[in-house]
Amino acid sequence: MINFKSIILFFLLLGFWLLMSGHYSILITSLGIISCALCVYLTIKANILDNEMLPLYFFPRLLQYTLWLIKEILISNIETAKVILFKTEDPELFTVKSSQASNEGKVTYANSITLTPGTVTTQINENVFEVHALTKSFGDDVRSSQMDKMVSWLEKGK
Amino acid sequence: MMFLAILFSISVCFLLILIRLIAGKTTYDRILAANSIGTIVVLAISIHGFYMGRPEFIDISIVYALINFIGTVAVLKLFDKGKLGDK
Amino acid sequence: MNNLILKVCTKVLFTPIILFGLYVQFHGDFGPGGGFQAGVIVAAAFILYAMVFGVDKCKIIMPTKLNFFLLVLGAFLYGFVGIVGLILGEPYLSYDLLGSTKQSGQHIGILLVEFGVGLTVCNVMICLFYSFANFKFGSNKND
Amino acid sequence: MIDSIINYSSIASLILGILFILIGSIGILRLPDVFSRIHASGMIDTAGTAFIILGMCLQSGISLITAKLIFIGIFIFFTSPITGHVTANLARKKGLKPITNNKGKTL
Repeated sequence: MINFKSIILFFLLLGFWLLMSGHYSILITSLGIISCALCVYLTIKANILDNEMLPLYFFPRLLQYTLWLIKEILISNIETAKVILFKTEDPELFTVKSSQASNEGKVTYANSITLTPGTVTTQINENVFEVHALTKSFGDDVRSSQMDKMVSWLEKGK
Repeated sequence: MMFLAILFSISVCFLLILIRLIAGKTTYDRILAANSIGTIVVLAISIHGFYMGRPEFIDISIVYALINFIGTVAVLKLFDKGKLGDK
Repeated sequence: MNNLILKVCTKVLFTPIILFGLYVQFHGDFGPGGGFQAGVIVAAAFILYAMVFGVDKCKIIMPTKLNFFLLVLGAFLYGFVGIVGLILGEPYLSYDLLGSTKQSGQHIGILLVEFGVGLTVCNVMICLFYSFANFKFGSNKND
Repeated sequence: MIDSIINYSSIASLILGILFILIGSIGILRLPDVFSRIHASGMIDTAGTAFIILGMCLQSGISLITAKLIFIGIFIFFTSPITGHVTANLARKKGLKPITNNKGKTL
């Protein structure tokens, strides 16, 4: 079943191959095209080619979200370093609600929480996340639900 | 010379985490420490490639990162279910 | 494991890992890599899939019969490329006559032999995982 | 001129990365329980990795090596939260209580 998504996946994989390869002879490039086709075939056969695997509607806003996430990661890294070196930790465990509708949105939100040091998602139950934070200020950052709004923006574009 | 100094400092961090791996109270501490050591080794392999003047060896560190991830998932699953098979 | 994040991320990682394995496979003569490593990487993708979604789901992509067939095919390919040299009047496993020039013959021969090795290693790994997947570690009491 | 600026910024970036990794390993040693140590481990995986890879990218210039280094960075950024979350999740599921001082709602 060849649809729009599988063609996009094929070209993404081909770009990855050409970026990694560095040898652009006819033999190696044709082997690369065959390899990409094999990968797309295996993906279709495994029945995992859906929105969760390749959320195409994230792509237009993905770059801006990544830059924002890198800024957040840098800030919270410095905060965590301060806590480790100078202050005493004050851990807390609490729950937050996520407003994303789809699984890929929820996973993006949970991974973003875990990726910023200082906060870790420990459990997921439908749309309630249990979060462990190193200090109270990290917890307040998550509770202010700025990241939740950013992920919802990434998902819906509003 | 600079890369040698960096390799030396990375090995100091390695030893610090190794203490946690040996002393860790629970199993999860040990798994976490092993995962962190894996990440550090990935960086050390690529820096060693630069130090030897053959940066092509970065492919090996990609493989190491991959095996580190899959190994951690496998060990966690083993502690969860007691076997690797059914979900 | 019944974990949402692990399931979604395995879906994302499955295809790139296989492509990276094939990249290592076909670039074995330019840098570090080759059949053994590539086979292990491709098998790692299947093992990750089997661990997260269950062995039964993995057997849909790689059925046991296909697994055995590819395992034998890889070993056969390795031996066959060697015997072609023997038939053409050269020593065993010499690839000079496979291509038009000596160099291209060497290139094609090495690619074919490495492909056979990779196929065999990958399928032996998957076969071992299928055999050991339901082996229970630790105590036999609970479930 | 440009060369020496790139060289010095690469050295600075590498040293910053080593510093973050060192703080992270001190955190893994010092913090009291698994859930807190995951934060320190996350520091190694994000800031330490990012700065060291940035330093090596500046060192190698625009080439295939840079593409591969960026790919390692993306891979570690993608897998680090998964292992962190799965470790924390399993520890919670097996009934490990984190050291906290609040009486908030938990799952």
